Parts: sequence; C-alpha cells; structure tokens
Amino acid sequence: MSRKGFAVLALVVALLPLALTNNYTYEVAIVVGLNAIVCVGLNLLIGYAGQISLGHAGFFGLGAYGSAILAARYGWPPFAALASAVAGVSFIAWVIGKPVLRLKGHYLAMATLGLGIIVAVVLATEDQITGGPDGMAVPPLGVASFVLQGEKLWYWIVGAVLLATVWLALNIIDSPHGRAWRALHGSEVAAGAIGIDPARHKLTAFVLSAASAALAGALTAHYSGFITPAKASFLHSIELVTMVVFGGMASTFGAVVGAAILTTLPQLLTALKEYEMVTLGAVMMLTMIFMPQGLVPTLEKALAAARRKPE
Amino acid sequence: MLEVRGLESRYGRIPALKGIDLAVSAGELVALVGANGAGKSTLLRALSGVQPASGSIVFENHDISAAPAEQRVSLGIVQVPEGRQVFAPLTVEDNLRLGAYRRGRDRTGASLDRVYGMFPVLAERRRHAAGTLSGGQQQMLAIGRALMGQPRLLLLDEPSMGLAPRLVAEIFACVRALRAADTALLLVEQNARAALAIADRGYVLETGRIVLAGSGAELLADESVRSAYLGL
Amino acid sequence: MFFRTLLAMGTLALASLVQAQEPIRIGAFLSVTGPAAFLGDPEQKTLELYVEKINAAGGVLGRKLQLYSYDSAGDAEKARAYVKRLIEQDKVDVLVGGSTTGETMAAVPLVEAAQVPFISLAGAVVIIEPVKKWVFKTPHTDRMACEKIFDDMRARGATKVALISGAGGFDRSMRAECLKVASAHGVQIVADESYGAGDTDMTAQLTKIKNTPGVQAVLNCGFGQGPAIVTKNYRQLGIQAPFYQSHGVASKQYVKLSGDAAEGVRLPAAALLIAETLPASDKQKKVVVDYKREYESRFKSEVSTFGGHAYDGLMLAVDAIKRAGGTDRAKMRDALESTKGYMGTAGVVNMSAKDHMGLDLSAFRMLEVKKGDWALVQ
Amino acid sequence: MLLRAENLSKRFGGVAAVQAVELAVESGTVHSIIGPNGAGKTTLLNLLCGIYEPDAGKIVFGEEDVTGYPPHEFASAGIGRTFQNLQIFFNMSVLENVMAGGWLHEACGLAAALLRPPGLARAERRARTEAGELLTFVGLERWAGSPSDGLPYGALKRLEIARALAARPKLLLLDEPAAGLNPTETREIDQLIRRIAERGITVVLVEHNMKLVMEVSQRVLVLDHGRKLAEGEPAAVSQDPQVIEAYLGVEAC
Amino acid sequence: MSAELVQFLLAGITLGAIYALVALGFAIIYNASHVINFAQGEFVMIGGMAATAFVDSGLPLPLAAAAAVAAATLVGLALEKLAVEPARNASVVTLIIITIGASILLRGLASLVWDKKIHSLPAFTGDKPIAIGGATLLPQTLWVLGATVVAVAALWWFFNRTLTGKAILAVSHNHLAARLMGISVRRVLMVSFGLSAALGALAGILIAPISFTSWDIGVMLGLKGFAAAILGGLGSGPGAIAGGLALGLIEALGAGYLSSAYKDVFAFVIILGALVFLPNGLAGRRAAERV
Repeated sequence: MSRKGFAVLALVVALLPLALTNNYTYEVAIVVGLNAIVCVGLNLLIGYAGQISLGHAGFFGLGAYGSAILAARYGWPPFAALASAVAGVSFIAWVIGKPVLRLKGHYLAMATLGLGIIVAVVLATEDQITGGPDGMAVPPLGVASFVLQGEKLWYWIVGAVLLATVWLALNIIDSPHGRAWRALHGSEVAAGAIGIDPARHKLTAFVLSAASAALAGALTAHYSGFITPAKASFLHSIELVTMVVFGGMASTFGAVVGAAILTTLPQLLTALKEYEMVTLGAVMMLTMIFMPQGLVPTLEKALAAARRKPE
Repeated sequence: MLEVRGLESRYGRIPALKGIDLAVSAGELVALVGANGAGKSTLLRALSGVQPASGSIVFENHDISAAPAEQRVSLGIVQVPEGRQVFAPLTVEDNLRLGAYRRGRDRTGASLDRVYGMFPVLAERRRHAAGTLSGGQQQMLAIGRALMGQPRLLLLDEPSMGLAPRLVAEIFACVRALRAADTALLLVEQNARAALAIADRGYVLETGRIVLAGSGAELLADESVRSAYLGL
Repeated sequence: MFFRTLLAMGTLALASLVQAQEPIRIGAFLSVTGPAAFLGDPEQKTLELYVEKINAAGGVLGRKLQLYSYDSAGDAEKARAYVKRLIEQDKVDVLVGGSTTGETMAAVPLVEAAQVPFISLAGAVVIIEPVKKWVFKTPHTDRMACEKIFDDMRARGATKVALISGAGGFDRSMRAECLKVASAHGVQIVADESYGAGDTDMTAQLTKIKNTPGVQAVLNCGFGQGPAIVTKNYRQLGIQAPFYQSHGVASKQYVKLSGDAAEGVRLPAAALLIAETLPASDKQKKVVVDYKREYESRFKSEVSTFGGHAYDGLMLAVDAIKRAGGTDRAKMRDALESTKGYMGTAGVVNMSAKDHMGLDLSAFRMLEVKKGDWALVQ
Repeated sequence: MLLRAENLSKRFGGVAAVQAVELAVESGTVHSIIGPNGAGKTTLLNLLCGIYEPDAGKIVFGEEDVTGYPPHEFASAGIGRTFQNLQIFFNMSVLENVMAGGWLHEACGLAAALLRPPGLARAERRARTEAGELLTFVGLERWAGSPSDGLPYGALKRLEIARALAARPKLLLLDEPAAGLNPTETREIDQLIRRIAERGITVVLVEHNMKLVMEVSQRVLVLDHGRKLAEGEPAAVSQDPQVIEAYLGVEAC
Repeated sequence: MSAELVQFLLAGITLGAIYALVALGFAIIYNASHVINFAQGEFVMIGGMAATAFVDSGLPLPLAAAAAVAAATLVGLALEKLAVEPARNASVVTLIIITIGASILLRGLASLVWDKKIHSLPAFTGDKPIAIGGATLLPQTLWVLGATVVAVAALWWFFNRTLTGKAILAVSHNHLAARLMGISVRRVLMVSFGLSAALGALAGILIAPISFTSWDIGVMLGLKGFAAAILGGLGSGPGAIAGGLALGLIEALGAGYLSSAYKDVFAFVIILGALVFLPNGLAGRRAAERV
C-alpha cells in the first residue's frame, strides 16, 4: 500500500505542472506542498503516537523567523540559516517536550496551545528583531550569486522536499519506532509491558513533527520573501490539526490530502464572499460528524468493501 | 413476568451473548452462575438497556427490546451493578434519592424510610460522601439505591464481590428478604454455591450461552457444576 | 449581497461583450473578515459602490470597470496568494488594497516583480519609504499622525508623554514611529505600555501610567475596540492629562462606544469625519460630503475614513488611467506618480518621484470630541 | 528464585487491595494465583510488572531489586505480561502487534528508522519471520496479515500471549488467559501454557478456571481480601477447607 | 495596601469573574460529556451581540438580556443535538475539530445576521466611577461581580439542591450507574449544553458595556476560559472559578508590575508550570487507573 501510494504521489507531483496554468496556480500548489510537509510530520505525533498538539504553528513560526532573522539580521548564508533554524527548533522541542509530554489529553492540548501562543506573542512583540505584527522581509534562498526564485523552480523544490518527507515518514512508520508509537496509541499500558518507554517515544514523535514544521516554516519564509507572526498563531495551529484530522489520522497520504483540500478550499470558496466562513465551518463539522476517521481512511475502507463484494 | 428470547450482544466484533433464552416469573429468585467472562454481566446490562443487544425482551407484556434504559427503569427493571458503582462524591442520601429519579417526588420519603429501616447504618451516615463508606456499606447503599426505584424485577450483579464472609452472609440474608417481599430477582454470582442455595431456579452460563438450567438444588448437586467451579 | 455581486458581474460581462471593449480590471485584496474587518469591510463596500457608479456613468475612457476582490482576512500569506491570483489569473490592470501594512508588504515584492501599479490602503510609513517604483498609498502615514499629535501636545505645553498601544500591526508600527520622531518634535516618552488583542480591561496599564511621575499627555496607538476600552478606563481612573487617540479610531463608532468618556479626546483625522461642519469655503467639503452621502444612503451605516481610503485609491487609479489614456502599466504608473492637486477624502494629493503618498500634515485635521461628536480644533 | 516479592502492600483510598503478600517464584515453574473476585489478584499482578508502585515492600527479580522501576524497565528486565481485559493494539495488523512486542530486541537508531538502510531492512525481515513463527506457535498463523480488530475473542487472547513472548521474557505474567473462552479454547490455552513452560519461561498465572490451574501449576497461591490465605501444591490447596470456603463461599444459612 | 495594588486587584477580579463564567461553561459540558467545547466563546459573543441587537430594536435592557440568554441557550441546545450527539463515539481530536468548526460557523453566521462592527450595551446603572481605597471602579464592574456571585450561587443550588442537578453530577461521576438509575444521559447532555450556553451569554451581556462586543470576540474569551478551566482542573466547578480568578489576577498583576506586552505570556507560563507540577489542575482529582 505505502510503496504504491508513494509512487502515485510522486507521479502526481511530476505531472501536476501540466495542469498548472500560471504562477498563481503554482503558488497554490506550493502552499499545498508546504502545508503537507507540516501535516505529514504532525500526523506522526497526532495520528501515530496519539498525542495532540495545538501549538505546532509555534514551531512553524520559530523555524520561519529563526531562518529569516539569521539570514536577514545576521547575514548568515540562507542555507546555513535554514539548517540551523530547523536544528534549533528541534532542540527547543526536545527540551520543552520532556515535561510537557507527561500531560495527557486535554491538558496536553492546553499546554501545547499555551506554548504556541507564547511564541506568537514574542514574535509580535519583539519588533526590533522580528518586525512586529506586520512581519519582516526574508532574503531568498541561494548560494553566492545563485538565487532560488520563481514559482516553477520552487514548485520542484517543495515537491522534492515533500516527497522526501513522505518517504522518511513512511520508513519510520514501518520501523520499530513507528510500531512503538502505534503501540503507545493503541494501549500505553500494554506498550509499557513490552518494554516501550512512553516518554522517550512521545518525545521523538514530538521532535520530528516540530522539525518538519520548522522546515516548512523556513521554506515558506524564504520562498515568499516575507513572514508575519500570523503563521505562528493559534488559528494556524488549529488549521494544521484540522488538515491532519480531516485527511485522516494515522494516514500519511491522508495528511497530504487534508492539506491539499483545506488549502485549496478557501481559494475555491472566494466566490461565496461573506458565506465563506459559514461554508468552511459547515464543511469541517459535517466531514467530522460523518467521517470521524477522516477522508482517506473512510474512502479506503469503502473502496476495500467495494472490492470485496464482487468476489 | 420476564421473557427473553434469542438475545445476542457483542463488544465490537467480539460476541458476548450468543442467543440467550431465559424467563423469570413474578416473585421468583433466579440465579445466573458461570465463570468470569461467561457473559453474566453483559446479560444483565442488556436487560437494563445499557448494552446494545438484539433479540426479544418482553417484560410484563411490554415488548421492551428497543426501549431506552430510562423507560425500563420506569417499568420496574432496576439493576444493582457489579462493583457497587455508587456516586462516590455524593452523599448517601443523594445516592438514594437518585435511585428514585424516575419515581414521583412524593413517594421518595416513604421509600427512604424503608431503606433506612432495612440498613440502619445508611441512616447513620446519610450526610457522608458515599465514597467514604466501607465496601459492605457501599454494597448496601447500591442495593438501597436500587430499591428506591421500587423495582418489580431487581437485577443483582455480584453483590458479594470483595466482601468479607460475615458481610457476604448479611448481603445474602438481605437478598432472601427481598425475595419474600414479592420482588422478582435475577442474581448473578460467582459465589455459586451460596447463590444456588437460595435460588428457586438457576441458569449456568458459558461463553455467552446457557448450558444448564434447573432448580437451585438440582444445579447445586450437579457434578459438572461442581467441577467447573472447583476443578475437582 | 453575494447574488447582487454575481448579478452585477454578470451584467458587466454581458455589457463588455456587446461593447467588444476589454473592461478595465481593478484588483483588490482586503481584510473583509478577521481582526481588521472594520477596515476591509467599508473599503470593500466603497469599491463596489463606486465601480458600479462609474460604470453606470459610462465607465472610464468608454471602458467599463471590472472589480476582482478577495478577502485576505488580515493574513499576509493569503494576501500574497490573492495578489498572485489577481496578477496572474485575473490579469488586473491596477491593484488597490492591502487593508493592513502586513498584507501590503507581503504584496510589494510581487507587484514590483510583475510591474503592476499598486495603491495601498494601509498606514505604515515603510510602504513608501524607501520609495518603491510601483507602490503608492492613500492614507496618511502613522509617522504623520505622531508628528501632528506631538505638535498639538507641545502647543498645549505637554512635553512628557505616555504611550499605550495595542498588539496589532497598526498599533505596533505607529508606536515605533512615535518613539522615533518624539525627540525631534520636542517631546519625551516617559511611559510605554501595551495591551493584547481581545483584552477587556486596561486599568492595570493605565494605573501604571497614572503613577508615572510627570506625565503631561497620553497617546493611545490602536484601533478596534481596544482604544474605546482604554478611553473608558482612562476616565474611570480619573486621569487628568490630555488624552489623544490615533487616526485608527477615526470613526463615529469610537465616539459611540466610548460614550461620555470620549469627551475632550483629540485625534488627527481626515476632514471626512467632520464633512458637514466644514466651512463652505473649504475646498475639500464637496468631495467628503458627496462620498459620505453616497455611502451612508447606500449602506445605512456611518461612514469611516477607512472607506475613504478606498475611495481615494480607486479615484487616483481612475484619474491616472484617464491621464495615461489607457491601461498601459508603465504609463499608468507615471501618471500616478505625477498626480497633482487631486482632492480626495484624505486631503490634497501631490505625488512625486520621491513621495508616493503626496499628503502633507495639513491634510490631517486635529479633531476633538465635543458633545458626542467630532469638532475641529481651532 | 527468579522472582521474590517481600511484604508487598498496596492501598487505594481506604481499601487495602494487597496486604503484606510474600511471593517466591522458582525458575521454570508455573505459579498460579487464585482467589475470589476482588481478592487482589490483578492488583498483585500489576505490582509485579510495575504498573502500580507498592506502598510498602520490595520486588527482586533475579539479582536485581526492581522496586519502583517504571513498567518498561520491568519489561526490559525480563518480565512480560498479558491483560485480563484485552490490550491489543487495534491500530495495527496481527503480525505488527507481535513485531511491536519485539521492540526490546529490534530497537534501532532514529536515523536508521528514517532512512531504512539495508541493515534495518534485513533486521525487519528477520523480525517479520520471528513474529510469524510466534504466531504459528500460538496457532494464529492464518491471521497474520489481518487487521487485529477482525479476530475472534479467543484468538485475541492468544495474540496477547504471542506479543508478550516476542519480548523474550524470562517471566511471563498471564492475567486470566482463559476467561471468556469455551472449553475447547480453554484446553488449547492449557496446552499453550505448558508449551511456554517447556521453552523455559517461568509463568505466573492468575486464573479462575480451577481445572486449568490444577492441571498446569506447580504451585498455587490463594489470595483472599488482599492477604495470602494459603500456598502450596495444587492438590493440597484444593483440599484446604479455608480455601473452599473462601472460594465457593459459605452456604448462607 | 497601595492604591495601585487595589486597582490591579480590582481589574484582576473583574477579568477573573468573566473568565470564571466561561470556564464554568467548559466544566459543565466536560463533566456531562467529556467534550471540550471550543465553541464556548461563541456563546459569549452571541449573548453580547443578541442583547445589543435586541436593545437596538427597542427592547428594554432586562428583557433584551433575557431574550439574548434564551437565544444563546437555543444555540447551545442545537449544537448538542446537531453536532455533538451524532458524533458521540468520535475521538477527542475529532470532537475538538467539530466544535472548532461550529465556532467558525457561528462566527460566520453572526457576521451575516448582525454585522462586523463593534457594538456596545449601555451600562446597567451609569458610568460614574466609584472610589475604593484610592482606586476606582465602574458600577458595571459591581454588576459583573454581583451577577457572577449570583450565577455561581444559583449553580451551587442547582447542583446540590435539585434532583436534576444531582442527576448531572451522577452522570459525570458514573455514566453507567446513572443510566441504570433511569437518568437519561441525552437529557443531561441537553441540559448541560443549554446551561453552559446560558452562562456564556450571561458573561457576554455583563461585559458588553465595559469591553463591548463584536462578531469575533469569542475566540479570545473562549481561549482564556479554556485556560482557566484547565488551570482549575477539568470538570471541577470550584476549580473553574478558582482558575478564572487566578488567571484574571495573574494577567492584571503581570500587566501592572511586570510587562503589559508580555502579560499573556506570563499567564501561559504560569499555566504551563502549574500543569507540569499539578498535572490535573488546581482542584483536579487523580482517577485511579484500572487495568
């Protein structure tokens, strides 16, 4: 399933440009890709390890601003800035994950939400460094005089990073680590009984998901050349979780599909003008009420059932 | 009074009851015995309407197969659940009053007096939180709470569980007293000998099926029952 | 509303077919929802209203206007995507919008690269400083507001000033500008407090200001309900120093929300707020009174200076198109840059290669709340 | 002695669930714990695998004092268990459940897990084979590829045992493995326990089915109200009048 | 005690009272259903917006307030019936997304039914500040505190003195036993949603004269209410009140003595610290895990 799925995804990434008519459609595709990178990572935490985070936009923001500030204010080469930002955010996630992941359920939701808000407030308040709520300009990625610019080039960069992220995610899910996560999700007490240390494995899932958010954040900042604290806000965190749950928890392709649909949906709903919010809210509610497992797992099940019948 | 036909129930994909036929007549004490996991508690829960089940349940000429739990309580099917399940932070008296939730307020007072008369220790501790009671007192409270609902059929799930022998005797004495007062009883017990000894009739459950039925005395004498419980 | 727009767009499309003349495409991205909705909402309404009016009057250069408008909800990312959509897919001739500075700044690199004339409706001075070839703006800058206020304070003998500001982009940006220009205008900032989005009580911050020795005047940089709460708390605590608000609350709504507490509050704003009471000799009177009447009769709600920014933006574009004789982007841009003596709701606009806003301090009027209404400070 | 528990006590609120219990399990035996419902058997088992921390007393496994260890360290010391109310990982296939059980022996670095180098791929194939063998051992080979929520109850019980065995425990705690099973299935569990013991794995068995207990155990501990009531060989224990009374209950007068 | 401190405390208690009302709404719904209702803040918004709309349409204030509470209650009941009940068996995260979807929907509806402007309600009894120990407060603040006290007392009476109230407690403590007593869990759910919607609306009406109301005020208040409920220990009524007051005081004192820009950070740092050291909140009880 996962190998075939990966091939299909690679094919979609390779062939999509045929349907992309202009820079705007490229832009939407790139944003879908960047969101999908976060969601694939976040899905490791929520879908596989069974731990909620309502503050992942904080890591996204830290990655974006970390890389932006190192490159713009301290003159670091952008690639070095990006790598350091991702490493730095992973380290931060590791440090705060230790105490925070001892919490469960809604308490964990509150703690991660609080962390996200703290990051967002700091980013908006320290305007000497971050440019405040109006955001800051970010230098483009590049080495020496060679600069990565233009939607078409970025499409391939983001596509490649997305495929790499999905490939790594599929690998780890199908490894002892991935099984340990799923075991924790299935039954924490039984996982303990076979020697799985809950704290350690929750932490690895947390750090990996934070790293993917930071990477997507840094890429977003360098790609768009501009970043605002809105990307670190509570609402963005919610958006990310919604994409994962909507597409289907514990399904890597679900995370990608969720990101794709919920990123393009508002673009399609623009014609509805003031009815946009009502429609978005209603779509979210109805999907979750009638497909609590999320889109992809529900469709997979339906497909499997349909395939079984004719035999 | 109660007639059950082809009752089936499952937890997810795991079947717990596989076609139970059972009857209880008015004023009768019927014991249900069987090993852990045989489906005894599931059966009682299905009768109370808190566990989804298919099949037919007729109670005093009402078909209640699809009735919600609260309607069955109104009709007089009340259960004393396994493990007491008292509302720990609420007072003893609040627990009892909640037992009369489906009854008119006016009759609550009389029922309270009756329960306090039956279990004086509950009257003494009426203002205490139910969670502070000892195991035996909690069992009395659980029974008293069920009696507040003025049951026509009382379902008792493992009333002796975890109690000291002296208390077990007390609880059984009380069960016998209830039966005398024209209330039908369905008693689930692991303490098979004690249960069968006071029962009019009994059923033996094994993995979701009834494998034996008969009078209490017959079952008590049955070798297969003895071996199942003693490994003799 | 949606259906009306659809209908309008439909008839427009039909009309353009008949005319066989390409319509002039106006692109807009505004914060119609989100925290800056009170900016984007009147802006959106104003654009719809005037595009309709202009078309009813035969369009511009015989061509109809067609409005493409998206709700960027105060989100810079969204603004970016919509600007791309407007440029790449809708192929607009000119861009109006960016209700907030964040949205505007996210759009700047795109319009510079695509070379589309862009008139921003946001306030911060960074939009036009340094000058960007294709970027213009209509509202007064936050720096001008600071300057106007500080000058007024000094005229009243107050040189020690306390700042209190909100957490939004406008608030933070104006606060930064005020800190920068304070000493040049002879005032000293002795306290600097702030409050968060959605805060419901600012007495703690104001108590700190009250207890700061020597405060002679207080300025609140902010918009939305925050400043109205600050005003109420200010009176509640009985602070006597003169109180100033920014042009961010330049609407009747602020006075209504604050009630009696607003009496005596001063703020710099465009003449639009006092349209009817302007002396008949005032050259701006006709423009602002007309706009006010049009807007209020159509939408049954009170006019704000924000809608006025959109009006100015659209009219500046139309004016430039007329002078450029068409929608050639470079010519439009040059025409915009050479705008002289345009009379808008914000004041007289005189653009130049060095000044892509074209307003000076005289365009700002210092207003004071008197008996529940705005009055010009003489 | 493989496992020694000294003076173990555990209270919940006001209730003493386990009081001053002493237990010594000899290597290579099947040691059963019986007693009426609510006697504290499961609590004792939870103490022996670290899910509960005792209020008093200590637990020594082999030479190691494991008192106060978290559950996963009990597991890595060599104590495995199954659960009375099933704790299957329903989000995994049957085979993956067993493979997850092998975590202690397949743990790999995070980088390797992400990049899946040939070494890990080989280890995974090996783990897959071993898990398959364990499924065969418990008689579930034909279910290997199925999602675990499709299995019948009896099979799930055996799946828990296979998963616990995958951790290669020295001591296996079985919590009512026959509860809810029909006589045929119970006989199969009986066989399975014997075969586990033959592998040299020490078993502590909590069970209600007396027939099963009597057949497979070398020693039996009887608990009543959290206290040790009797201990000894099965035949002796089953004749103990105290045990009969506690277990069957007095015939209420 | 310095006048400054008195002023901070007054500000903190006022804020805290509102947070407490919102937090109580969270606690009541959580108790009955174990759902965290992220649309709780929208009840506050509906209360405020409906009250101003009714006042604008000419209704006297008390009547408008009552009608607004009734309107919010209806919305609460509809939310339970249409969104929460059909998803009873969904996972925690799914339910979170459903209630977040509901909050977006309600916000969107509010902006359509009313508008996107900021509205105010007249103060119940004037705007003349009252001086206390060198500090001042508005009469409306007394209304907030008074109404909160009355609401808390009424809730206490409801949960401790009425059979329906006790039935709700019974459901929250032991779902199964409550059903066996014939308590209809569905009815309890309806009552809880209605009750917490009414509480939220009450909060919205009380603060509308002080801090105004608009279609989007629910987000921030909902968030703070959730934080207060968690700080107090989920599902605990006294905890929710304590959590609300604590959060209000932390914010006011933080803004007054430390940094007003960082007062929210300060508040959340304290909440995080409290969670790490008291993982079940101020009044939380640790449920014994049965395996």
